[in-house]
Amino acid sequence: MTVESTAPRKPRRSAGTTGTKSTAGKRATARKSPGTEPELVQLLTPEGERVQNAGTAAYDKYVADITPDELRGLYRDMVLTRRFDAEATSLQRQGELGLWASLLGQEAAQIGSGRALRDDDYVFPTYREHGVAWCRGVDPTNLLGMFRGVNNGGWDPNGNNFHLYTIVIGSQTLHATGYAMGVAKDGADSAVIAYFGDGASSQGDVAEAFTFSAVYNAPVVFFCQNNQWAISEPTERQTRVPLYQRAQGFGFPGVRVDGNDVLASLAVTRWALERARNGEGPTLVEAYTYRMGAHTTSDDPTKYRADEEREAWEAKDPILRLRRFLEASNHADEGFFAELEAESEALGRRVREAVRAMPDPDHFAIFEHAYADGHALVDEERAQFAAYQASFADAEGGN
Amino acid sequence: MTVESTAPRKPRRSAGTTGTKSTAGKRATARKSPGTEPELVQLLTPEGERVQNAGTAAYDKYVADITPDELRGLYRDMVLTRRFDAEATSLQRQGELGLWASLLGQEAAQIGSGRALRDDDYVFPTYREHGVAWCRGVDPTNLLGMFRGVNNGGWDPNGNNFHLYTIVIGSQTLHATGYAMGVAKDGADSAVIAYFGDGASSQGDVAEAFTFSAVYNAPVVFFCQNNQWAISEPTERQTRVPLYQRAQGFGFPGVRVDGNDVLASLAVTRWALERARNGEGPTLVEAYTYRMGAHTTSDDPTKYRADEEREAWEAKDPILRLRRFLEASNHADEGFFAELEAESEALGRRVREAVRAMPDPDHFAIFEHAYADGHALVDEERAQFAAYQASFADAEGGN
Amino acid sequence: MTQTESVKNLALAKAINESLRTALEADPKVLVMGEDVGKLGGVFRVTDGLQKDFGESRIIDTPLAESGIVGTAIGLALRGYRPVVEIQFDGFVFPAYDQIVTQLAKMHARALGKVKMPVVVRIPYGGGIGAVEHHSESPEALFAHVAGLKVVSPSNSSDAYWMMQQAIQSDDPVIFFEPKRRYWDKGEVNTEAIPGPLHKAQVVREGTDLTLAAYGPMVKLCREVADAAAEEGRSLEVLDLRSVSPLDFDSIQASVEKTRRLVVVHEAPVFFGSGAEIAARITERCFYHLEAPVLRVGGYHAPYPPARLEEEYLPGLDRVLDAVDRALAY
Amino acid sequence: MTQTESVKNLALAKAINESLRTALEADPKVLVMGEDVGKLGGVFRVTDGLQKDFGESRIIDTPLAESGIVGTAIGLALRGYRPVVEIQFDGFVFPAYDQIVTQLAKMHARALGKVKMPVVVRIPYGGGIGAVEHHSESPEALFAHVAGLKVVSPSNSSDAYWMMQQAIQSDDPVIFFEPKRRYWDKGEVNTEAIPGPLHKAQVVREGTDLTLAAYGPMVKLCREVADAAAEEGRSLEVLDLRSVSPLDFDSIQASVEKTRRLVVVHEAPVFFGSGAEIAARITERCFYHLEAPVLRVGGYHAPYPPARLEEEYLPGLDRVLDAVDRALAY
Ligand SMILES: Cc1ncc(C[n+]2csc(CCOP(=O)(O)OP(=O)(O)O)c2C)c(N)n1
Ligand SMILES: Cc1ncc(C[n+]2csc(CCOP(=O)(O)OP(=O)(O)O)c2C)c(N)n1
Ligand SMILES: [Mg+2]
Ligand SMILES: [Mg+2]
Repeated sequence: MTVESTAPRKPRRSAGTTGTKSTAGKRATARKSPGTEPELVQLLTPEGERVQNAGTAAYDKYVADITPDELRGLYRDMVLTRRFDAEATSLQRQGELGLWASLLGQEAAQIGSGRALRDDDYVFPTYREHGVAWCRGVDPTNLLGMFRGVNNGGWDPNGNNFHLYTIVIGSQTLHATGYAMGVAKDGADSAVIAYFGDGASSQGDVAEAFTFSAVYNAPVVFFCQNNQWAISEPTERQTRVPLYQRAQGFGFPGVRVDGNDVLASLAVTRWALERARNGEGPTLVEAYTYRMGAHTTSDDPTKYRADEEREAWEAKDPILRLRRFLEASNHADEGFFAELEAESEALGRRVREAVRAMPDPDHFAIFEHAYADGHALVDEERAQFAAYQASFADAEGGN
Repeated sequence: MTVESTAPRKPRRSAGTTGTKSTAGKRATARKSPGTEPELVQLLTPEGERVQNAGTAAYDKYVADITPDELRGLYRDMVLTRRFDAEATSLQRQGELGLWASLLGQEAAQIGSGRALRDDDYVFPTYREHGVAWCRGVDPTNLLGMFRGVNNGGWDPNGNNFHLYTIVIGSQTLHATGYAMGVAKDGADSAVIAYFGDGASSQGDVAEAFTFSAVYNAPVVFFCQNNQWAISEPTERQTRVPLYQRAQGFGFPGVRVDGNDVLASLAVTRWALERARNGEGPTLVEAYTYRMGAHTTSDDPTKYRADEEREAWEAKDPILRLRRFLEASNHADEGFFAELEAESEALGRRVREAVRAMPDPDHFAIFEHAYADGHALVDEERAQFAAYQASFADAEGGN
Repeated sequence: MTQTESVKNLALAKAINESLRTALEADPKVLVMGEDVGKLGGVFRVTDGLQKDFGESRIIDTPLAESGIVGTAIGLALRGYRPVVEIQFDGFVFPAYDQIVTQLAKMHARALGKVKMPVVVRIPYGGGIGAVEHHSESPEALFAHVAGLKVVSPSNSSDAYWMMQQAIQSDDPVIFFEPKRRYWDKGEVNTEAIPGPLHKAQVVREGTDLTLAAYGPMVKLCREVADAAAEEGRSLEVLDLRSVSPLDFDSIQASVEKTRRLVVVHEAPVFFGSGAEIAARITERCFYHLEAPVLRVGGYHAPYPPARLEEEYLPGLDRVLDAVDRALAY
Repeated sequence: MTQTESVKNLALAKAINESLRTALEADPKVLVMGEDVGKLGGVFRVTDGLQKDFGESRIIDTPLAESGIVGTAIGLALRGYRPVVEIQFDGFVFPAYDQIVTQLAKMHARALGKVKMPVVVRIPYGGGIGAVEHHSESPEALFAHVAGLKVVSPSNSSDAYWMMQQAIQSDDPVIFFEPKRRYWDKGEVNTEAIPGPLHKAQVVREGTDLTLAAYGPMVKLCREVADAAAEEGRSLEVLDLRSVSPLDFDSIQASVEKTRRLVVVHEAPVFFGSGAEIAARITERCFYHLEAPVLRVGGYHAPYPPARLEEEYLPGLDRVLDAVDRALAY
């Protein structure tokens, strides 16, 4: 790769970004795996062993009293989220959805952080936070409307304190910051969490969100899922140092957590939320994870990344890891897994049926919510549209 | 002030940014002076004494062989720049200029950094870099066109490798980064320097410039003059940690230099430029200084800051400091100062006369440079305009 | 309060200031945000004294980042606040353009009506004050084209006061263009009179021969044009449009059906400007009434010129009269 | 090269790809920049294979930041490069809007002509592909209103190839709107034919009863409308405008003086859209020729709807025919 290290090097560059030609394969192997990242907070190894050391000390207490029931809950959330995600992917293949953005591989980051939240906290997602939505109690079928093309989101954000999916990269980090400023003004002790990706970290809006939240000491957690890719661009195209370090220069702490470790994601997010509630202001959490699938169903990752990379990450699967832990610690038996399997299938069926039953919007929906208080031109155009539509009805009636 | 420290505090915030009411006076005294800033690189004390210690070690070599002649040159640059600036301010009062943005107090930061540059380096200024322009050999009267309202800049940036003044805060940092990417592509070992203010540090564009320059390892120096104010807003409204620290999270070094110390500004900028030339990529230099005057001639700082603050900074005057050093080290005699005084007066006269002689632009200049390759509508409007103008001439001729 | 106490003679900037004060007093959810809006009271002193009286929590000096200002205002609106955001000058709204166009304008529709965006974006706009680059622009068309936004511009102190009241009460985002060259013009404001709707045009001078339609800073000019034309025996009707989105086509149509001629005047470049939309739609609505094409007077298709050329660039008395003559000559 | 070798049947996206390749080969200063333009070849594969052949120094995958992309392209242009920048989708150009409007458009004028800004901003635009929000917009009016920019949109493979050549050769910034729903439409490209000027409209079908004016994706629709109308015995002329700034009013005028009726079709909302400017100016130029007001068919004043409604939102055969009927009924 051609991204330079911060260490001095000579001789001087010859032609900018042209460097040694590297193949995707070489890149993949050169890349560090999360287990070897020194700065990574990890509580469960890929093998499902509980880690406790100097690096985890600050976070252990946030999961110290976690019950087997809660652990099974986390497992269930991840499994059902993955099942929902797989169903959506296949619904897209069947033409029921126009597009789908899979979260495959990111379940631990999303369920861990999502389960750290209180009901009165507020979530600002990107377009991939299906697992967080699940934790908030958003009906999964609600998420599918925009991907089916029947609406642009449309659920009530205040219903579950889960804001609409935001597609313009980075925008929602400012909304989250503003919302958090409002929380502070209200004297409430809720917290706000803003999700974004490694690619998004480059957007000016995200930096401005860091600035505003720091200056106003807003109770917001910036939760960056570094899934290694922004469509076809590896994280090195966005930064030459680990992303969690970005926060420091804005005056608040950043931490990198193993985003494939649901326990660590839960603990670190709880810590960050506690900071927010305590009036200590913003925190950046970088969840180090991997986008196992394509960027969306429109994408073809074989164009830009090697299979080996994906395979290396498969060994760190977030669900497998917790399953190993549950099994080794006898926190879950065969019955649990079997029941969950059935529940999973039922969920898939329910989603499938709900999507197929989703009606196309009425044509007049075009004009429906352009404005809250109305707009003369919209009224005029709606009337013209009605007359035009009626002309066909007339014509048909006349035949 | 209401900006929170990064240290935890309890009880929790009650109403966001509403804090204890503080007067401008209290603020001023609470504020640290540059001399007491632990992180500040300083080579000359306000009393004109040369500092050499662990903190200066990395930079001393960049001014180790500086000659008395060069020192007098720096002094001369600062004095003439200040004289020019004062003349422009009074020309504004006389109605010859519509506006002026004074650099008073920032001479050392500008001359120190400006004199660190090579001819083939390229400068991207804000609207206040009159001292840097001076170092580049830009005719000072060129700078006045936009403030008089006869053009929007209009000098040839390639004439002195000094780009046009940029008013939209932060924009030019991206231009500088792109230019530096081009330098690297060309395999040249020139460097680029982008000036911006403490206020500008909040703009998304500046963060994006940091990202691009880091990712492409562009040979650019970001030179932030933290003059403590963005119009009426103190730097605490932009950041809660020192600005130089911003760089680290983007993967390149930042350093805070005493911006009222011309020698330190020179040394630190030379170091940063050397990094750029050596292929080590971007550097952020925060020059800690003070805007002694109003934001512009339209501004009234008595509305928002206390006289005491300005007075405290007067003791750290950049010119006085170097004069003390020159005198103490016998590097300059009375004759030098007297001659400079005369040169100064001559410069003032020349500028005054040049401004007064500056013709108003021809009316057709409106259409002149809208496009390089022409545009049919501009041609049409120009023709209409000509006909319209001619109708008055006709009318007058007819009377 | 007696009738006389509620009628004040205020400069336009002061009328906005009073209107903000009234709104801040009436509703604790109203906030004022922007660069230098606090102690300084804004570079035009429109927010003068507000921070002193309402505190730093409600009159918020922001970091220097327009996208951040609008983006956090959106978040505050989602939390139930009603932010009134100041953009320091017209030319500095563009860093916020993305947040305005893709978020502020569309959030209500995206949520199928389940959230509202009561955000006012105040923008001092237009030329005529001899300023440097980026300080004299009229970008209203760039907002009017965007569905989800409302765009208004008062021309006098009374409208400035009342339209700001109405904009703050609106549950839709309103881009509020303030005619900065008129900030110092005084006019009567009755703070108790019940005003007409925000988006309705007003006939500010009746006439029979031709209609002049304008908004914001150009209304005063059009009145002067009408005075000058009257001396030549021509009766011009002057319409203060007040709202650019929606445009009050009914009122324009009513006037044009009477006068049969229309000249639209704005500072913004003519090309793709408000005049184009008005001309197109009024020609459609009044095709058989118009005796002349709708003519437009505005800026040229060139970057806003340096101050010493702005008089030539901006519509002035003679240029509007010239258009009036041309329209009448058909 | 023989005649036959230089004539190829190419999809519109491929024609742009070949045009970029030609430009990259001809001039080492030409660069391609954008998100995913490298290995992936762009989400529409328009830059497919270019990085492989021209290297990472010339085909530059950028950080995910549109303002940064355009801002650094400006800097590269100042250094003597000719960047061709890709914005991934229409709805993502807005973070770059400030750099485009305040810097790219004005730099040449600011320097009194002493620097040039040969930057091409490629934007796949328009609807009809069933995409999610922000992926189907037509923001051309927001650029046409801005002096200093040129705005073009090809409708077919040949124009796509040649207009890209000309845009890259232009010393002015060109906003190059690519009709994404036509990317896969094939057409003949003669890579040796000398094309006409970039900003000239073309009559793509002659007719006598009414002129249909369109650009980009709507040209194909207008041809279909003309076919359908022909079956009803009506002779429509179809004008491919090709350039939105400047607009080729001379060609429109010439056509309208013949047909006396004009309907303008674009996907963008009608309100403040290209049709408004065309209607206003053509009405002025052809006041005594027009038998009917200029009618406009375009998007409604509402946020671009979800995919399942876009067919109702976008101009289609029936809606344009309806406008044609209305115009002919005058
Ligand atoms: C402003 C903007 N530019 C471009 C896009 C197109 N786009 C959609 S997703 C994406 C990559 C995002 O990467 P990242 O932030 O890492 O999130 P991830 O998809 O990996 O979850 C891009 C470029 C967009 N949605 N918004
Ligand atoms: C995008 C933008 N927003 C607002 C302004 C108005 N403005 C001009 S200078 C200034 C303050 C700049 O402060 P700083 O960056 O510290 O530079 P200084 O003036 O202190 O040199 C502001 C807000 C602007 N020029 N551009
Ligand atoms: Mg990613
Ligand atoms: Mg400053």
